[in-house]
Formats: sequence, C-alpha cells, structure tokens
Amino acid sequence: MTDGLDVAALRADFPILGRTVRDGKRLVYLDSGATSQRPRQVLDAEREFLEQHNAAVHRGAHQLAEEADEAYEGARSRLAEFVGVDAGELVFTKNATEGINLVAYALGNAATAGPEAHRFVVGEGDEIVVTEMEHHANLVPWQELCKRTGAKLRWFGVTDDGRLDLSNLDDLVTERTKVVAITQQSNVVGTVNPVARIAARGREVGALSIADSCQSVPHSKVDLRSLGVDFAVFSGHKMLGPSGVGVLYGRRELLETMPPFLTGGSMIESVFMDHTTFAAPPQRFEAGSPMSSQAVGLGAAVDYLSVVGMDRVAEHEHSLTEAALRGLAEIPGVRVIGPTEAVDRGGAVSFVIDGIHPHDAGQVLDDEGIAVRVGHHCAWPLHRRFGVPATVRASFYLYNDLDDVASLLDGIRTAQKFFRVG
Amino acid sequence: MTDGLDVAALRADFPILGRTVRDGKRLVYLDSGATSQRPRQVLDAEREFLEQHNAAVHRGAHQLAEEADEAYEGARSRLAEFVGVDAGELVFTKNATEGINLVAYALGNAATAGPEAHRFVVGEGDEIVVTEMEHHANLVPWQELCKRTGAKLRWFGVTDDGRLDLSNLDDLVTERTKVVAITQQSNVVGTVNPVARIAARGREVGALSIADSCQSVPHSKVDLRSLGVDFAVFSGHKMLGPSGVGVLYGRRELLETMPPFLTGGSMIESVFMDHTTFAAPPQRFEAGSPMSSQAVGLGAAVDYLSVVGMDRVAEHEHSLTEAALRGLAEIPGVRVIGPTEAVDRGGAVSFVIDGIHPHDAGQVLDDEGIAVRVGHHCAWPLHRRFGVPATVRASFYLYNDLDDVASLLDGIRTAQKFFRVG
Amino acid sequence: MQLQQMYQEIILDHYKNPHRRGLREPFDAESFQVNPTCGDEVTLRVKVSGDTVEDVSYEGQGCSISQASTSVLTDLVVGGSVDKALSTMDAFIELMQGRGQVEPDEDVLEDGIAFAGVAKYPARVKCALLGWMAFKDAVAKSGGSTEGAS
Amino acid sequence: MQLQQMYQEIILDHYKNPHRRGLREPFDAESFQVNPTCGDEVTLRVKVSGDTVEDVSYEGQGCSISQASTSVLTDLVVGGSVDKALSTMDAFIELMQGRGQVEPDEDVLEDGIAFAGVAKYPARVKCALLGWMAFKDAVAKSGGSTEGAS
Ligand SMILES: Cc1ncc(COP(=O)(O)O)c(C=O)c1O
Ligand SMILES: Cc1ncc(COP(=O)(O)O)c(C=O)c1O
Repeated sequence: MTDGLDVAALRADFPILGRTVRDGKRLVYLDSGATSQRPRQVLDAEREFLEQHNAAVHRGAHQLAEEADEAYEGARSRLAEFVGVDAGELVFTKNATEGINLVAYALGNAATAGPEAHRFVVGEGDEIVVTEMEHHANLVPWQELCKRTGAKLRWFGVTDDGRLDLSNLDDLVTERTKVVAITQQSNVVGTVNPVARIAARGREVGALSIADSCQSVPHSKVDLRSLGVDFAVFSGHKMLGPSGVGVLYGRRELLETMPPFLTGGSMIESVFMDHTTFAAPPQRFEAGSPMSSQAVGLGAAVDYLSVVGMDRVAEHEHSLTEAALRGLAEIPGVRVIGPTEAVDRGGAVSFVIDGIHPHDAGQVLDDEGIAVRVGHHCAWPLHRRFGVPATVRASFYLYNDLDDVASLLDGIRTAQKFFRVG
Repeated sequence: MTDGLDVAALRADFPILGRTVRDGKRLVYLDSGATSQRPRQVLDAEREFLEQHNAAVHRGAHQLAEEADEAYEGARSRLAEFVGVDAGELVFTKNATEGINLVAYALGNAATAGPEAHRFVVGEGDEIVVTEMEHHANLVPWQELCKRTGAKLRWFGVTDDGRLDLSNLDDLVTERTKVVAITQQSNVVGTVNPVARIAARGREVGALSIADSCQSVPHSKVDLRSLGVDFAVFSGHKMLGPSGVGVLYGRRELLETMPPFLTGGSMIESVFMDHTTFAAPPQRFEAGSPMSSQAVGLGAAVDYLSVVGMDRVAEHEHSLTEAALRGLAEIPGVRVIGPTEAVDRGGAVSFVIDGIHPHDAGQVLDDEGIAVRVGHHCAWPLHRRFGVPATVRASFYLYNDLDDVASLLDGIRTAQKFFRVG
Repeated sequence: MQLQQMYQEIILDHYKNPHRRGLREPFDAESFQVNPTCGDEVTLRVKVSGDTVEDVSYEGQGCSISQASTSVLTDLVVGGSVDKALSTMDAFIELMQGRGQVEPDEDVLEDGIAFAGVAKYPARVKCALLGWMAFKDAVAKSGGSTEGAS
Repeated sequence: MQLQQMYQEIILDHYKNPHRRGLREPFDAESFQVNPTCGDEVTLRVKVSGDTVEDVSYEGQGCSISQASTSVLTDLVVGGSVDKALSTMDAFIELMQGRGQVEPDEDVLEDGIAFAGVAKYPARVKCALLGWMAFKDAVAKSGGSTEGAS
C-alpha cells in the first residue's frame, strides 16, 4: 500500500481474521465501527496479567495486589498519554455509554450534593444541546436527564450532505445551555464534526461540553486537551482492546467537584451508617471492583496502536474510504448517505441500494463472507432525517485493505443480481 | 482430603497458583473474598471466543454476530440455571456494585416514569432497611437514594458474636419499608444470614427485597427462586470468572415494569429526538456494548464450578474454616471477629492480633508468601461496631487446602515473634 | 450458495406482491411492533367476528422476510377460526425457533414452509416473526385468547 | 527476610514511644486525614508563630508505619521554619515515591531515612505519608504556603 502500512503483517496479529465463514469464504470484516477485533498482543497481555498478577485492585497490600495496582494504574497512564491528558483525569467505565450516563447522572445528583457541586445543577430553564446525528448513547441519557430535571433538549440539525448545520450555533448554544454533547465523528456517515469550535462557543456561555469520541480515538490522533472539551468518552472494544472497558475523560477541576454516580466500595473516604464521604477523583467515579484485566488489555491496545502510529492508521483508512466512495458511486442504484467525498470524514460508509432492503443486502454480503452492519446503527433519528429506515454500513480499520473494498463492491453487485435489481 | 475434593488436581488448573512471591516463597492465596483466581478453562473460553467468534452482540446479522449472540445468551442461560431462575431474569452488569446501583437508581427514576412504574416510587415517609454488616456496595447506594428522595435509612444491628440482631424484625420492616437490602453472607465475618425469613417479612408488608449474594453464589449452592428475594446481585470475578462482569437477578414481573437505569444503544425500542421507548428486559437494563467475552468467561466458570459441584465446594471450605477457627483459637492474643464456630458461616475469617496492627500483620504474612487482606474490607460500619479500625481477613476457596491454613497459623506466630508480642 | 434456501421464490413473490397489504376499517384491535435492532416496523389490525378472523390488514416497512411473512400470515389466518390461527402461529414460531431442525407441516403452514431456511439464521428469525408478534398482540387486545402461545 | 529492611528499629521505637503524641492547645489549624483503603486515621494540629512551627500535636490510629512517620515528622519540623518544614516534607515525599531508588539525605531527614525500605512497598507508602498529608493540609489552612510541595 502506498501509505506504507504492511496490512498483511498486521493481519497476522489478528487470529480471527484467519478464519472462514459460510462454507469456507474468507472473512472480510467490515464491522469495526461496531466492534474491532483484538490482536494477539492484547489477548496475551490480559492473559499474562491473569496468570501472573491478578488480585483485587486498590484493596490489597500483598505482592500480587501491588502488582495488580501497578498494572491497572500503568494502563491509565498510557491511555492518558495516548489522548493527551493527565492520568488523574481518566475514569475507567464499562463502556462509553456508562461514561455519558455517569456525567448525566452526576449532574442530576448535584441538586442534593454539597455547595461545591452547585455549578453542575440542572433544572427548569436550563437547556441541553445535542445533534441529530448522535448515537443513542449520546442522546437518550440527555433526554432522560431532561425528563428528571425539567431541562429542555435542543439539537443541531444535519444538512443534506450529512454535515452538522451550525448556522444557528449562537442561537442554540446560549446562556441557558448547561451541556453541549456532540459526537466527534459520526458512526453512521463518518462526518468529523468541528467539536473544538462548538466547545469554544460552549465555554463562552458557561456550558459544559462533552465529546463522544468513540469513533475518533480509535481511528486518528486525538488530543483531548487541545480539543477544549470538558468531558469525552470512548470504548476499549472499538480500538483493539477488550470489551467491558471504556474511558471517561473529565477536566481535573470538574472531576474534583462533580458528585459521584455509582457508589459502593473503593470510591469512599469514610463510611458511617448515616453518611459517607467520597474519595478524590478518579477513584470517586470507580465504584466496585474494576475491570482490571480489561484495563490492562486496553493499555496493550494503545501500545499496539502507538507502534503502528495513529497518523498512519488515519491515512490508511482514508485511502480505503476514498476507494469505497469512488467504487460505490460507480454502481447504479447505490446511494451513499452522508459525505460522498473523503474530506473531514472517517471510515464509516453507509449506503442504501434501490430495491433491496439493507437487511437483505447484508444477508447476501454475509453469504459472501463480508461482515457489514445493517439497520439504524443506534442512530435512528439520523436515519429518519434521511428518510431511510435503515442502511448498510461498511466500516474500516487498520487491518482492512483494498481487497476488502473490492469484495464489498463485488458483493453489492451480487446482491443486485440476486434480487434482480439495478 | 476427606471431602473428596482433589485440590492438587484443581490447583493445576490455576496457573497463578504456581508462581512464587517475595523471593521464592510459595504463594498462599487467601484473598478469594476480594477476588478469586481464574482456571485455564475460563481463560481459554474467553480467548476462544475472541479468536473465533467476536462481534458486536445484539447488533449484527452476519455470521460472527450470530455466533457472538449465541455465546453471550448461552452464558446467560447457564448462569440462570446455576442460580435457579430464568434467563430473562438475569441482567449482565459490570460488577455487583452496578447491579445494586441499578436498582437504587431505577427506583429513583420511577417518579418521572410512566404509571406502570408506580410501585417503585420512593419518597418521603418511605424507609429503606439495610444491616450494619453490609459491604459499602449495599449501603452507600441506599444512603444516596435516601438523600435524593427524602426516604429514611434504617438498619439491623449486629450481635456480639457477629450475627444479625433480628429481635426487632417486625419493628424495622413495616408498611413504610420500600426496600430491604441484606447480604446473604458477610464478606468480613462469614455470617450466613436468614435472608429467606427477612424477605418473607418484606413480602408481608409489600417491601422489595434485594440480596447481596456476592459471597454466597461463589461458595455454595444458591437457589434464588426459593430464597424468595425480588432482586439479587453477584460478581463474576469472585467465582472464577472474569473481572468486569456481574449479574443482577430481578423477578420477571418486576423487571418488566421497572424503569431503565443506564440508557443508550441496545436498550431501546424506538428513538426519536424528543422521546424514546424502551426494550423489554433484560435488554432494557443492558445499555451499550456489553461485556461479551467476559459473560462467556463467566459461563465457563459456572461450568467449571458445576463439574466440581457446589455442595462439595461448600463442604470443602467448611472444613478449612473449621480448621482455621480451631487453629486461631489456640494462638494467644488472636481474637476472631464474628462467629467462632463454623455454623451458618462461610469461609471469610477476620481477626485481630493484640499489639500488632492488621496492616503490619499483613506485611509479615505477605513476606511469608501469604496473601490476606487487611483493612475494613469495604465494611467500615461493621468494624466500628466491633471497635476495631481494621482486621486481617483470610478467605478460602476450592483451591485452598489445609496446608494453606497451617501456613496462615504459622505466619501469625511469625508476626508475633517479629513484633515481640504474644 | 445457501441464499437460495433462505430466499425461496415464494418469499420473494410475497415480498413483491404482498397480500392484503394496507390498513383497513373496521377493525377490533391494532398492534404496532418494531424490531429495535434494524428498525423494521409493522402496524397490524385484526377484525374478529364471533370466532372468525374476518380480516387482517397491515402497513409497515422492512426486509423481504418480515414483509413476506406478514403477507403469508394473512393467507393462513383470514377466514379461519381464532383458535386455528393461534395454533398455526404456534407451529410457525416452533418452525422459526427450531434452528433448522424442525420439519414443517405444509398442511398447517402452506406457503409458510418456505421460511424453513430462515430458521438457520438467528438474526433473521425476528424478522420472520415480526408480523406474527403483532398479530398475537392484536388478537389479545381484541379479546381473543393467546393462552398456550409461546 | 526483607522485613527488617522495612521495619527498622528506629521505626519500631517511634511506634512504641511516639514523640509529641496527643492533641494540644493552642493551635492555628487542624487536619483530619484518612487512608480509605485501610481505615488509618490521623488528626493533626499545627501552631505557627511568625515563621516558626511552634508545635505539632496529633492523635490517630494506624499501623506502625503511619504512627512512626508522624512521630518522626514532629521531630523534623517542630522548632524550625515553615519553609524548612516544607522542604523537608518534599524530600520525604520524594524518598517515599522513589520505589527504593532514591538515596535519602540523613542531614535533611534524620530518623526519616529509616523509611527508605518502606518505599519498596507501594501499598505502604500511603501509610508513611498519612501524617505528612495532614501536616501539609494544616499548614495550608494556617496560612503558611505549601507552594512547591508536590
Ligand atoms: C458482600 C459483598 N458485596 C458486594 C461486593 C462488591 O462486589 P464488586 O466489587 O464486584 O462490585 C463485594 C466484594 O467486593 C462483597 O464481598
Ligand atoms: C459514536 C458512538 N457513540 C457511542 C457508542 C457506544 O459505545 P459503547 O456501546 O461501547 O458504550 C458507539 C458505539 O456503539 C458509537 O459508535
């Protein structure tokens, strides 16, 4: 490949990519937007931890416990470096969804917390601003917070070519705005949003900003500090890491005064029957036994990605996306939803085929060994916006190559033939 | 061993038990109450899933996704069978702590949910009853719910020998009681509580009951249905399974009308910008990408335990506990906190040594290769009750044997010698 | 290619030319069902007279499997007794949940036997059952019993 | 046995015979610190006159390490300037966080050098720092600066 990524060598690290599906077909995995596959290095790191150092984290004083603490906190530090923030500003969650819920519930809890939490209180008259292209994870928790507190939900619309309509930025984000929650990169149409600009407007009016970085951190170099957001979330399983672990970033100053969400062991300072005081962050937000081996695995994933180089990952995916968009444009009856040029755009490519329901198209692709996702991809409002009930989505990662793109295009033609359309 | 458990053979399944600590000492792992170790079978099951079947669960239609769904739901079924309930009544959480928070928050959300959730509403005048021996995980979430709703927290006391004082059962659990939350087995003093009796009283007065089964499900045969509780929680990592996965049981009828907690992808029915409807349980309570490989690993853990047989596990631990209690009673200056006889009592044995702070005792034991836990074990109020700031806790599991007990007793004598006491 | 097994001609015919499509009056009960994974939807109405299913009308969007199975459903139940409709439904559900191991009875399921291949694809079983779930729900709402229906 | 390295005689002496223990009046500021993992607690008061740390008094419960290090703390800071106390604190913190790689300076840390062995046990470092965290907090509350203290 011209971008210098040795995909064949990388693929050898991913055992699952060597398997076949549906009667011996080569697996063409184009569903990394849903979940990525894991390289041997991540599996090995987790196993080594479990076979040599496993113990309860932050609760023990024996040697295994010391080693487990060190592995867990070491992973936090490497992740922090990976996204350009301090280790104390990262909270381990079970997935990105929990991270967003954490912030939404903590805000809801501020009303009955101490005076230090005053700035987090949400109530009637307040507004929360999202976008029409959010994943349900960054929409429903805010709907629910509004329902509980009486705040009002507002949102940015989406243009016909799948970009955020920011023409009313100053009308939407105002002194009434408490939170602006935006995806950094759409998991459906691939659009990369100008989060820094929106966060800056939020800062101007005193609103908290939160970036859903689920689809950006795995695929490009992200520096959360320079992005200027107050919070951000991402998930381990989408970036070569284990399932069951995600990350919430919060600016130190905010985490220090924000009320807790989940409560229980390890997040306390002192506990009495009638009251409890809480530990400093990040511990305050990590109740219960943590996903220790998963954090270790995620640390190894970050090491793996760093060795490859995030700029090269992004460049590589860019070339695949370009090829896919070009190829799709050439097939009659295929319509890409969202940006049709690979500008400010990541590698999630969603499309519809005239006369074939996405579910049926996906079935034919699956029969050819091509794993894509069909449906609304947890972004139902965005699909409504484009007047389609569902789409077919192909999403790329560092282990995909131009052959995979060619397989996808061939598969679409096969589907058209099978259903006698196009 | 007289109980017929071939511990040597079992130990061979646990790679970590073969390692040495502190300059070549044999590892004597007596901290399974905090977290258990994992057998090869569990590690292999998870790895096999990741190398062969990994895909986004409940979101895909391609072959890998089908296989992943099947593995994940298969694990749910095996767990359900293990604890005697239906698969649809089990919700996967990240740990037991999340499970308890889930119920507490769902109750808090009932006030702004639909009329079907009316029975879950908590407010002023309502009472929540816990015990003085709860783990923080089953105490702090209820304190917080009370803070948010104006309900009042009440609790059962603990007798001098570490049993629940139920003399005032009918005065504590009354028509005002909304929730009774009790640990089935203390993680500090090992006491097995008469949960069925307390839950029955709860039922009489219309209170919801929740059992913290973290220390019972891993160590004995538990039939949640016959226990008669409405909810129960336990954690994978304490029962040979992975970290990052726990289980909430809820009676079907309750899960069907209880409001959601975490919101986002996979737990919805339909999503619009201005409102959302929710899926049926258990999906309603599993927002975001789940801990898929961890659930699979937990399924394998349950298979492993089932082959050994939970009755034999319990019997084996009983004999170790008896030996430990007997041995500790023979060492001058050692005082066991909690029941000193192995009756209605599990294998968590906590004690203090005159003249040696638990932290210092733990250090000497660690130096001998013996991993115990020191501190308040996330049950600070119980320690206050016994007037001790901290204890040393040894906790047993199926891979421990009488040699481990002997090492513990020797280690205590060494500590007494080192600190010149006793 | 296993596809032919799944997409029998009968299915594609019902998909392209659905029977009894459209929402009609009068009706006794209506049910809206959605497959949250893919967004497929169906709104289905039943009209029951005495013990007879007099009409089933529906509207929806979805894949060939969900649309065709709803079309077949109307063929199977309209004009027959509610009891027979429910036992047909049970047979269809059993077929779909049988993972390809259940031998369909053509006398009972008629065109419905074409869905036997779908049963091998767990992710598509929900598609095939979408209309039936709406029917079950609508019958229950109309006062017909769905006892015994799994 | 590595234990002897950790539990130096100096530490055990301070533990058995702690210096300046007890809470005394008058004082300018008080701090309560707790180690949430193990429940060790200390309440510590400082009395500052001009630029001088006139008294440090304390009460608490905890292991030998936390108790002894608080006793040593009082030896090191009482009677000296606040600035010197804070730079001594920095040196002690550096030693404790050095994982056994930092060479302690006896001129600065006196009996404090006995804690060098503790630095190899990450779980015990917090014990050794408990009293110092209380001191830092109390000095800050009393109006003394803790700038530069890490
Ligand atoms: C009795 C009891 N309850 C609750 C918990 C919390 O479990 P987890 O930390 O896995 O959420 C534990 C273990 O830490 C426990 O022993
Ligand atoms: C943009 C975006 N946000 C949020 C999520 C939710 O992530 P998770 O399911 O890991 O919590 C996803 C993935 O599902 C996503 O693509």
